[in-house]
Amino acid sequence: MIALAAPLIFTSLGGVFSERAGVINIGLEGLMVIGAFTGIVFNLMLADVFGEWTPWLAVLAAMIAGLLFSILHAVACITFRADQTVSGVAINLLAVGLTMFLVKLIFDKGQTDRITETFPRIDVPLLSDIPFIGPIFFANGYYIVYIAILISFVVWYVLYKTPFGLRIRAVGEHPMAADTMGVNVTKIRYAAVLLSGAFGGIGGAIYATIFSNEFNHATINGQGFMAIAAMIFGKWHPIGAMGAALFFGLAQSLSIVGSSLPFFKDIPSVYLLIAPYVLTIIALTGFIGRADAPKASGQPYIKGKR
Amino acid sequence: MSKYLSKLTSPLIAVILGLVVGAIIMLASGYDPIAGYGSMIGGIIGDSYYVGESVRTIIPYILAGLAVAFAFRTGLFNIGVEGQLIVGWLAAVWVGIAFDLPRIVHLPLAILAGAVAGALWAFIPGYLKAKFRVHEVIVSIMLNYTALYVTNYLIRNVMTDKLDKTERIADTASLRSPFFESITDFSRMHWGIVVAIICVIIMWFILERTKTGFELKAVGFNQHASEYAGMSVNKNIILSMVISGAFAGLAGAMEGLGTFGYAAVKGGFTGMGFDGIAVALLGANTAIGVVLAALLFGGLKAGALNMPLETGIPSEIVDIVIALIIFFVASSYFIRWIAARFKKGVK
Amino acid sequence: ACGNSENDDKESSNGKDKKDNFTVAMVTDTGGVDDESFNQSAWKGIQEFGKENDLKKGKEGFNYLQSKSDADYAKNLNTLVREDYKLIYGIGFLLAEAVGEVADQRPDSQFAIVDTVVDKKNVASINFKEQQGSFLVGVIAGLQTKTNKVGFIGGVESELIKKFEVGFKAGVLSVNPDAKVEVKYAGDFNKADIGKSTAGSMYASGIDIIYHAAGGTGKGVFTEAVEQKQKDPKREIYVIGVDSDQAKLGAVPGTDDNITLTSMLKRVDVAVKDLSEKAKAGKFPGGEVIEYGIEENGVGISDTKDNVTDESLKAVEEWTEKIKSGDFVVPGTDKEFEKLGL
Amino acid sequence: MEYVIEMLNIRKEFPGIVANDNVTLQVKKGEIHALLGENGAGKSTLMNVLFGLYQPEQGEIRVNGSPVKITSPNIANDLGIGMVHQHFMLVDPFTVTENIILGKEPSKAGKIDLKEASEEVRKLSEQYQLSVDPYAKIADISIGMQQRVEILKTLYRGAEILIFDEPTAVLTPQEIKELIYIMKALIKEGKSIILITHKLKEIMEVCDRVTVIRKGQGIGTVNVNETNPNELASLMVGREVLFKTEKSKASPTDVVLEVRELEVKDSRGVSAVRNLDLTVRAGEIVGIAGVDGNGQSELIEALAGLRKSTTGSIKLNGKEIRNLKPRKITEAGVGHIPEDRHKHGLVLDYSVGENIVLQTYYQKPFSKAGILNSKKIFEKARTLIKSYDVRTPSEYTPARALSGGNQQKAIIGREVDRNPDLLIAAQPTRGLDVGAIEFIHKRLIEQRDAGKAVLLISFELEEIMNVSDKIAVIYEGEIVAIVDPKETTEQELGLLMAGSKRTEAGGKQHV
Ligand SMILES: Nc1ncnc2c1ncn2[C@@H]1O[C@H](COP(=O)(O)OP(=O)(O)OP(=O)(O)O)[C@@H](O)[C@H]1O
Ligand SMILES: Nc1ncnc2c1ncn2[C@@H]1O[C@H](COP(=O)(O)OP(=O)(O)OP(=O)(O)O)[C@@H](O)[C@H]1O
Ligand SMILES: [Mg+2]
Ligand SMILES: [Mg+2]
Repeated sequence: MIALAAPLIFTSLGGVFSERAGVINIGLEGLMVIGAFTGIVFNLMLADVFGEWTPWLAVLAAMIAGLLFSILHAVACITFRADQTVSGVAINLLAVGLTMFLVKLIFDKGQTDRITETFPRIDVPLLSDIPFIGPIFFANGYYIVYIAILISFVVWYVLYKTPFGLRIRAVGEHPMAADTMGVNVTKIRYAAVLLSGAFGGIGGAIYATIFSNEFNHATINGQGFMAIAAMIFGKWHPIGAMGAALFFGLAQSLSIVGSSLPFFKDIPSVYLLIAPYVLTIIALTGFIGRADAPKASGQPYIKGKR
Repeated sequence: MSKYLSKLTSPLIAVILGLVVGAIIMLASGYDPIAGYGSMIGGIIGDSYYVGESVRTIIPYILAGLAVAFAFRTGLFNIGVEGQLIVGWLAAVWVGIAFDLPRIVHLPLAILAGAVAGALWAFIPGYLKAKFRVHEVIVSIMLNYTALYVTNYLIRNVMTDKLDKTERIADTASLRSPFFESITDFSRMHWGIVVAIICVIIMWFILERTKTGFELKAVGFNQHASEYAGMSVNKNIILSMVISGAFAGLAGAMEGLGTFGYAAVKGGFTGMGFDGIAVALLGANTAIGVVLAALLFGGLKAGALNMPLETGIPSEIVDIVIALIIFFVASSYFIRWIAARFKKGVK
Repeated sequence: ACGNSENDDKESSNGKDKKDNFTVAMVTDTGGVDDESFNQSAWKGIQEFGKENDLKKGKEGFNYLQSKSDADYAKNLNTLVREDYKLIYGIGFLLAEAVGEVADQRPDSQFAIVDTVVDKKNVASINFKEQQGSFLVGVIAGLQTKTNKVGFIGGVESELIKKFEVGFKAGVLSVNPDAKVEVKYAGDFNKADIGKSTAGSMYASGIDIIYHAAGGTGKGVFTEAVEQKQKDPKREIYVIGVDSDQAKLGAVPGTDDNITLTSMLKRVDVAVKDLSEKAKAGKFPGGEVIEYGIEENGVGISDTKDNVTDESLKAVEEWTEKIKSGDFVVPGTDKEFEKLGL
Repeated sequence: MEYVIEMLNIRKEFPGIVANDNVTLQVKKGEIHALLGENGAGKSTLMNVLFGLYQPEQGEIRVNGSPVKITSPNIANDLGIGMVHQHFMLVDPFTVTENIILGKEPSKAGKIDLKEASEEVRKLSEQYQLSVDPYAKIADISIGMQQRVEILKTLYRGAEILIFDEPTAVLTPQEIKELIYIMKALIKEGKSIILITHKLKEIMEVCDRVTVIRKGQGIGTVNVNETNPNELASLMVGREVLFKTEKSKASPTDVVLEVRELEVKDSRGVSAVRNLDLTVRAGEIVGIAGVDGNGQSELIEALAGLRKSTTGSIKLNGKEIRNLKPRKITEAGVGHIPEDRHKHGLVLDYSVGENIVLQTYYQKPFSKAGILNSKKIFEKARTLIKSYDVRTPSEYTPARALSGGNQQKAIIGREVDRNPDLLIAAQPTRGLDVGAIEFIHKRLIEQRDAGKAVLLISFELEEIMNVSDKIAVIYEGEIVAIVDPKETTEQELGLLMAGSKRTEAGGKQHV
């Protein structure tokens, strides 16, 4: 039931990397589009070769595609000092335009064919039998959801325990300080943006593989922005972002499951539809409170400029 | 004059570069770029009908662009233009249907309703940011979805009895004009263009000429110094969102009272709010810039429809070109760098 | 009136043989011409009409224009008028306003709208009795459910989708009064994820057959069923497709299983072709509403019936007769359904 | 003679300006070499060239006699050059240790070995007696400790040559003493130091030689023991400078500001100002002396309306102004030169002209019926720019592009021009050169002589002693003593500021 969280987790982790290094990435939506497209096309073309491994390899392919595509954002923002928001918006437009152009070129229609190799469904032994929680979290799930949660801990480890992570965070807070300490700001920012591309690509591929089974112009439809929201909600922290993504996934599925629960039956469906969004706002206002972005995010680093 | 010219050079080069790369993509995928651009231009200004339709396309882009730009100028990122636009649309149509008034009252009232609805919808993230320091970006993203579902619900359950769209607005609330129709061969060009231009002037005037604008910009640049100087930071944050939302609501009202004449249940976002971000950024967040960017953006979008019919080129090529142009504008440092190289080489 | 000079230009440059051809074109809704749904089906009808009348795709034969947003409908219709197509279709109820408006502006052109009614003398309205087809698949579902629980997932709640829902409910309850039909609307025709999760929660609650009328959202229903079947091949769960034969969406990879029970066909192609021929013959039914039901071969069930039992097929035949003969009138609205008292 | 660093005929240009023109700097091993010059003379630029942040257009750099190309801070680090920047280069949310090891992290199997790192930091800090808490977050420690962290950063990288860019501008007198002690210790360890400072006293105290630059040009190098502050000042400015600001005796009249039993809490909710009484009369300058962090910032903020006070009263000309909105307080007649000119004083992206009307933009003649009159605004700006000697290309230049001294002059011009009854000046000369300081002091005294009340808050004892007519010593949020500057000494003030009450004063006094 929380499958919806998996793509959000990956993508918001990508956002965490990029923004922690001081590069705003509004282009996550576009990176997901690239990932979804690549994942589906790879799946369609190579399902015969790889069999049940196809979706996993497709995710890898999408990761690489997302990474490559994010080079554009990196070059624009880091090397050419572009306004990061503008570049991100361009990434989003370009991703949809390019992939749909290719879809029409390859498939000669408005969407791809449908994939047949998808992720297997699993029940987590024992845990899935727990009443109430079991069916929501552990029954009929996907490995990839648990992998996503695991990866968020890995990202946390990388960001907070390794030299690379220390440098990423330093570059996002005070690039000049990092520079004077011999940290190559450009290199670190490139690495972080490319990582965000890779993660966004993974997120897109997972979304398409699990939910739409094909790629069209509406496959990725706001999930990238939801991932950004999850990232901010989670205060730019990998575990926080993961938690926020799970919250969104859960709220979303409650709005679906809810309508069949007796208590909710008589409530007009619109309340259930808007519940995830309104709940998020209330949560932010009520107990999450303010969050500050990494200080240097949004600013190109120009040596010697104060 | 030359100052303005030089300001225009790098966007101009960006546009040319975008078109060139677009042409290369067309060539590489086996299409004829000249035919492609030809049919596109035909779709923009081919005859009076297309001119009228292009103008109509541009109206909401100008207003959505102004909304985003206004917030940006005052240090806020209003990603919620989409939602504000949707509620503005519905409110304007509601007034257009519910009242029976002479045109001179009805039309302004309906337009005002759109602005007010958008403003109120934008008030929420503004208030939450001012009061609780909640990030306006998430709140407005969440409110976009909320607006979509709530307006759909209202249309289906309150304004109609389970129908997909409202009835048509009264003629007295319509922006349509027989005059425009007659000179543009039944295009849907409407008086909204005048509203849009007035808003452009309003935005410029507020920001550049009034004390309110002085405060709004100051708060955007430096909250601490503004507070020190006796300005109310919270009031200005809210005010900025409200004005921005009013522009967005007007964009919706133009669609409701001009292009469509009704409000329909929406399967998804209109996309105009997000395009507004691109328009604002392309126009460097200035009033005049937004107009030029909307001209380009709306023109290309309007012309794109013509491409598949005449040449078989997928209209997505235009999205690619637009994205590239935005890229090149953003990377104007790159263009200046090239230009400097070029100059040196010439010397 | 004012555009005359322009039109003259066009005609002179387009040559004269154009006048001989009966040209047709359509404007899609935002779903696009290859939506695997009614746009595609309509385009299929137009292509067939073209083939039979020796027309080529293009200005002198048949064509379509794709709409990228709601605002494009009127413009696309107008463009086709300016290209002088003799009959212009607006596909889908979303185009109703635009067709009405353009029809007023261009009284000399002929238009047709699908799935709704536009009351203009130069517009023919093509409607389907979806409730009839939905009723038949409802009969199958009612007879074949093991859990006595079936589900219906609609896209966006509307008059049109209501016909599917009500017809289906009536079908189920007519043959199986003990059955429960759970109805859910996704609120969107394009959200496969919502379709998927909704189906997931329905199957989890013991529902074993789901009928969807939800476009792209419905694809998620198929995905969910296929994945559950893959995980547990013994599980008996089914999906009933809509509009066209959706059996290929239900194939379970690596097995011969297919979780598509059947599909409710809505033959937009048949209707479009039929109307085009009428118009070509000079019998354009302007101002009329033409309803395509079981009798007109406009709705029905799909040819793929591998999962349908003989008993069900027999029941379907019986009910088809009753409906054709007028002995039974399938309800199409909540009110009619209540009157039935099931 | 052995030079560790030689910068020969360095030229560095920025668009439209030559920041360094044929500057030569030669540093001997084991010396403290001062670099002296007015604001904007090009000192920081020269050091940034040495540290690899800028590339010079011309000139040669030699380290230990051999020519080098320093194209990045990394190379500078490798050459043993470390720099403590004018504006600290510290990552606020990081701990002390993290800041020190950044870029050269000891790690085990890919994981930062924080234990070893902290150990090393501890060892270094013991060796050089630079006391720091390795686990504290930068945001939570004092400026003095932050500076020690900066020094440790360079030592951690094995720097032999240390550059200090205006290290004392932000320090309290106590901290400055400690820093001087540290520098001397570093020299004993065989390091060499380049010190930038505007405080001639410091140069005379610790430096061996001093190189002077004026407007980007190298003026020359002199031995400290062969010169005196007056000579240095005139070398630097190009004219005679008066150190002791001339002023007549004060003749205070009516009470303008009266603070009684004021309590203000800081951001963490702890009382920073408690039971504070203070009176300032028209025609006098009251200086508040105290070590940083004793409630000065909170007091000023409460007076200016930027922070709510919990109890007490603040009266201006007899009217209660406590907890009014900043604008009401301004309009009641309070002028305020804020402590942090970038944060509170200016909207850096606004033009100088717009900044000049930052508080008055809504009044006539600058706006009428809500509409700005830019002609009047920039006219006013031109007048003030002229009378306050703000060096700026034009009134339309963004404030960001001005040097700190000129930014400060613009702020002072703005505040004084409003003709407030009470002028609060917080750290008005921080980081400014002697010429600018002289100018600002003159303006403050002019205000006094025009019958205004002036409240001066400064960490510089010299400034307090020179300018004030009365000194109130603040300690832990309380005024612990009122002294007459003519009857006290720096030693006595230092003791009071450290919390030892003057014996004969006998408790708290009202002013
Ligand atoms: N990044 C830059 N861009 C353009 N001009 C600069 C830049 N940095 C410095 N300058 C110019 O170089 C000159 C010297 O500046 P520098 O920072 O070296 O002065 P300084 O002697 O350190 O002054 P201060 O005593 O105020 O610290 C200034 O007049 C300034 O105009
Ligand atoms: N981004 C910049 N663009 C143009 N000039 C700059 C820039 N940054 C600094 N400068 C110039 O550098 C000179 C000195 O800068 P510096 O930071 O040393 O000033 P300062 O007077 O010491 O200020 P502060 O009070 O902040 O210490 C100034 O004259 C200023 O004009
Ligand atoms: Mg300096
Ligand atoms: Mg300085």
